Amino acid sequence: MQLIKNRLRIATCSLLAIAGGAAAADGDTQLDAAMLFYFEDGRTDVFEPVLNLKHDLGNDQSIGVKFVVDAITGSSPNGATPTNHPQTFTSTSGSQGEVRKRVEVFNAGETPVRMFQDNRISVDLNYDRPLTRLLKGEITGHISAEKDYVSRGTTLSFTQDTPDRLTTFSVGGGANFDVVEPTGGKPEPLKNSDSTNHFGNANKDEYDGMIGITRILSRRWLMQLNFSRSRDKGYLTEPYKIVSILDQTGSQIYYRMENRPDNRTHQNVLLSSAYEFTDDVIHFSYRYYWDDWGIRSNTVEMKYRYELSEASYLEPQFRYYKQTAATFFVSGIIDGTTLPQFASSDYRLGNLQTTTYALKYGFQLEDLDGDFNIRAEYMRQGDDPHPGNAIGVQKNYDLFPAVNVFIITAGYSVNF
Amino acid sequence: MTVNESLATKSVLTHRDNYWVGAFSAMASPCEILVDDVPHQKAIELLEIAQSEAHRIEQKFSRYRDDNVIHEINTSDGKEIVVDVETAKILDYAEECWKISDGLFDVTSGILRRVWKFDGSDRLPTLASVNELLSFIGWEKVKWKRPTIKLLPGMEIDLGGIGKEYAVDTTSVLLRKNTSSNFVVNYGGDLFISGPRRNGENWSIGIDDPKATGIGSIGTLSLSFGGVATSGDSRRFLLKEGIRYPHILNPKTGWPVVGAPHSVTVLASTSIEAGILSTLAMLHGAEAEKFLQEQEVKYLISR
Amino acid sequence: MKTITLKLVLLFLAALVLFSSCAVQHVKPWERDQLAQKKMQLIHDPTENGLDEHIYFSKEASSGGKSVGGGGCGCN
Amino acid sequence: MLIIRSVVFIIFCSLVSAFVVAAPAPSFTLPTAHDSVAFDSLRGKVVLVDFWASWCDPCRKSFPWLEDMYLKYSKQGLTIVAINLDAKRDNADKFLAKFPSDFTIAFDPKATVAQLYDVKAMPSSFLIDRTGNIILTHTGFQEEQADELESHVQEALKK
Repeated sequence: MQLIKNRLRIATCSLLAIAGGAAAADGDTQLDAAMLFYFEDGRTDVFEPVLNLKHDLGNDQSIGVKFVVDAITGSSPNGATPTNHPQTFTSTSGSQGEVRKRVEVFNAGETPVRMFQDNRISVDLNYDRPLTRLLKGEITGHISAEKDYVSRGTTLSFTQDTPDRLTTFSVGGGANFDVVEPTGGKPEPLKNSDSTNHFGNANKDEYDGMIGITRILSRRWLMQLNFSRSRDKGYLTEPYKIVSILDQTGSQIYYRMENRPDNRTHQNVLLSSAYEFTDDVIHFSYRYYWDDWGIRSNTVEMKYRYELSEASYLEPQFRYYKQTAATFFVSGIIDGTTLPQFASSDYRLGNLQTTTYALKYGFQLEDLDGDFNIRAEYMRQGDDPHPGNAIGVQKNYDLFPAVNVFIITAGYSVNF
Repeated sequence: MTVNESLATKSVLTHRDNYWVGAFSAMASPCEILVDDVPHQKAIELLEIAQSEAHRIEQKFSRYRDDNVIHEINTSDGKEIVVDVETAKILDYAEECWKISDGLFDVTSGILRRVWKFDGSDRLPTLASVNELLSFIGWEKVKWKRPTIKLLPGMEIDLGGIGKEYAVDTTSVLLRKNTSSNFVVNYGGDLFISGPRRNGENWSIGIDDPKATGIGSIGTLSLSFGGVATSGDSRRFLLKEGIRYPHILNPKTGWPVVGAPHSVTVLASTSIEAGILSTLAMLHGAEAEKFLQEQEVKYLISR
Repeated sequence: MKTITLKLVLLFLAALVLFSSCAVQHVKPWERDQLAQKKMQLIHDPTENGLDEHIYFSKEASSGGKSVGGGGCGCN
Repeated sequence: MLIIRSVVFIIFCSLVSAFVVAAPAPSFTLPTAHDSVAFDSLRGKVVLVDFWASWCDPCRKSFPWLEDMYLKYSKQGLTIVAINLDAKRDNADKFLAKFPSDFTIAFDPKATVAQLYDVKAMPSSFLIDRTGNIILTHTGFQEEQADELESHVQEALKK
């Protein structure tokens, strides 16, 4: 039995609200929580809960805090190409003095992968406030940490409405300062993977700038055009990825550590739009990306929110992404030829297409405040398994085994 | 000064020991506000706010007036009456209190005063006369659906049990909006304290009954925050055949609660909560202490 | 290089059409009922968007575009 | 260049619009829930005309404040007319169920009065003195500005 005192407290709050106003207003804290489960080809699992709180401070100011935890176990391709004989990798994993050696053997034709396990925690803070009647400012701070990587960043952005509030200009800038702490130290670039020395940590800085314009086109149509440019400086190499060194027949002999430029400038142009039919809403966006590593990409994203009832909707989502390879992407280097300055066999720098289909269902419950949603998502990455630049025996193997990912996301948001 | 100003609008503001005391009279009680150091002009303004709010509530909810919503409801003779938002909120509140007290708190029980005169004599009313009144008592007989109320002919409602405490709380809300200094609103012993003094000390509030037992101090309460209210039998009773019938009536039986304390003072978040809890404690008679202990509130009881 | 210029010119033309005032209805302040809905925000589910961005950031070579900043992981 | 010029222009505009105006308030007659309200019948009173809609977030904050103002100042001669601009009456009624109010609610689904008053944002308030002149316009709702608006109301009531 609830204490009389407590029930009285609740009743009194709503009674006295009249002296401060007519009725209990909506809560001024917004909570968004979500959980993501990611399954990649039975080899990588990710569990990622998110908690996002936004509190209205009054006078149109608000602060927000977001916590994300990322628990990953699994494996990803280490860069080695499939070849005509078994490949053996020895990895050491150590924790608190106890060192374990782990030997992994991959059969001829198999794509070698490297096991990993990581937990990432990140915290974001943001604060926004009006500066004049039409100008708003927002400042954010970010910190995240995982076993071998720490990131700190900040952004500052402004939006300015025109007096008719039909157009909004936005401008923002940010800086990110990251520290890469590879297990055992960072390897020497393009050194033989068996004889490379490892030493120390490395830094990576990123500077971003963005301008945008958002326009109300009609009572039901909103469109935005953004241009952004970022500059990455520092250690951009993946410390655990390798490149296969091949003989004239394309058969693997040994490996070298990969090496990437320590500078990267990239740009995005993004056009996005939201349009409402009678009740349903279609979201569309197109992004064009290019950088000085020679990568170009096109992304199309579409979401259609179909209203089932006042309290539920169904939202099919579709995304298609296609990129061209970085100039230094190789599927292997022939032994004896001059070593290039930069080389990587990371499939994410090669020609690549990603297709994502998702279906989201949003609903409300009668006895519980807030909005719920659940989303099932299938994502497939792939490209030509037999690219034209394959060498000798490589032609016999699937150089790009498709990546299949199944994702479930559950979300909840409530005002209190 | 104009002559037509009635006594009710008179107020006195004095400055003492770094705080202001503004006193006036409303709801048949001495009222005062204490405000921690603010400029003189501000103190005048706050006193005006408090006074006009106390009078507003008195005029709106007193059952002794014939120009307010309570009069309209009590003379409705079984007709539906549409009430304003504030009254609706109070009726909702009265209904909720009736529910959570299992019928012990009932704003329709005021008519019992027609047969009970607590004058120290032995003149108890007849069982029949009390029972006759009981058919006009009980919130369950009221048809209340926001914003419409309908009483049975002969029924009345009386917000006397919460009006003064409500006025304390609404005044406090208004004062809080108009000053960042802390203050005490004290309307005839029901009070609200908004926070500690600027020098960090608590406010000392004198209480009527030094014989009270319960929390700590005797004679004065030292408080920094919260609402306080006292319910009592005003030392009025009937005495018959050695049994003392105090001025505390159970709305369900129509009879006094034998064994009730002389007074109960309760501390809660607001004055109105303290008021309801102290009233309920009185109605629990000999078990008043037990009830308050169960509710985990601070209290003073005088027997 | 030529295709980039072409694409930029096309986008610029699109922008001109979009943002020149003649192509636009003058939506009055009291006609913003549809646009005020959460589902009409360009990023209508920020939490979901954050999760998606994180996945694509770690699986593709391109990143960014929607908002300033981001990144900050050594995703394998 | 275009963008820079626009930004400068916009900043200029937002500074200019902070001015206080004094002009005769347009007259109107609008339906209320059971009756109607005519602006001309309010002559001699201080009137706060507030334009609002159910979908407007700041309106949820301004409504309790308006109720508060009404309770505090109606005795001294303040009239509040909150003009609803929802296209669908249903939505307004749902909002009103959540925010019950004692002041006058009028309905202007075609926004004819809103156009007369040249409403620039939601919500917009117009404070009209006893002689029928608009003495203050106010857009949006911020707690800090509400206190300022209240002091203007107090002043208008004294005249």
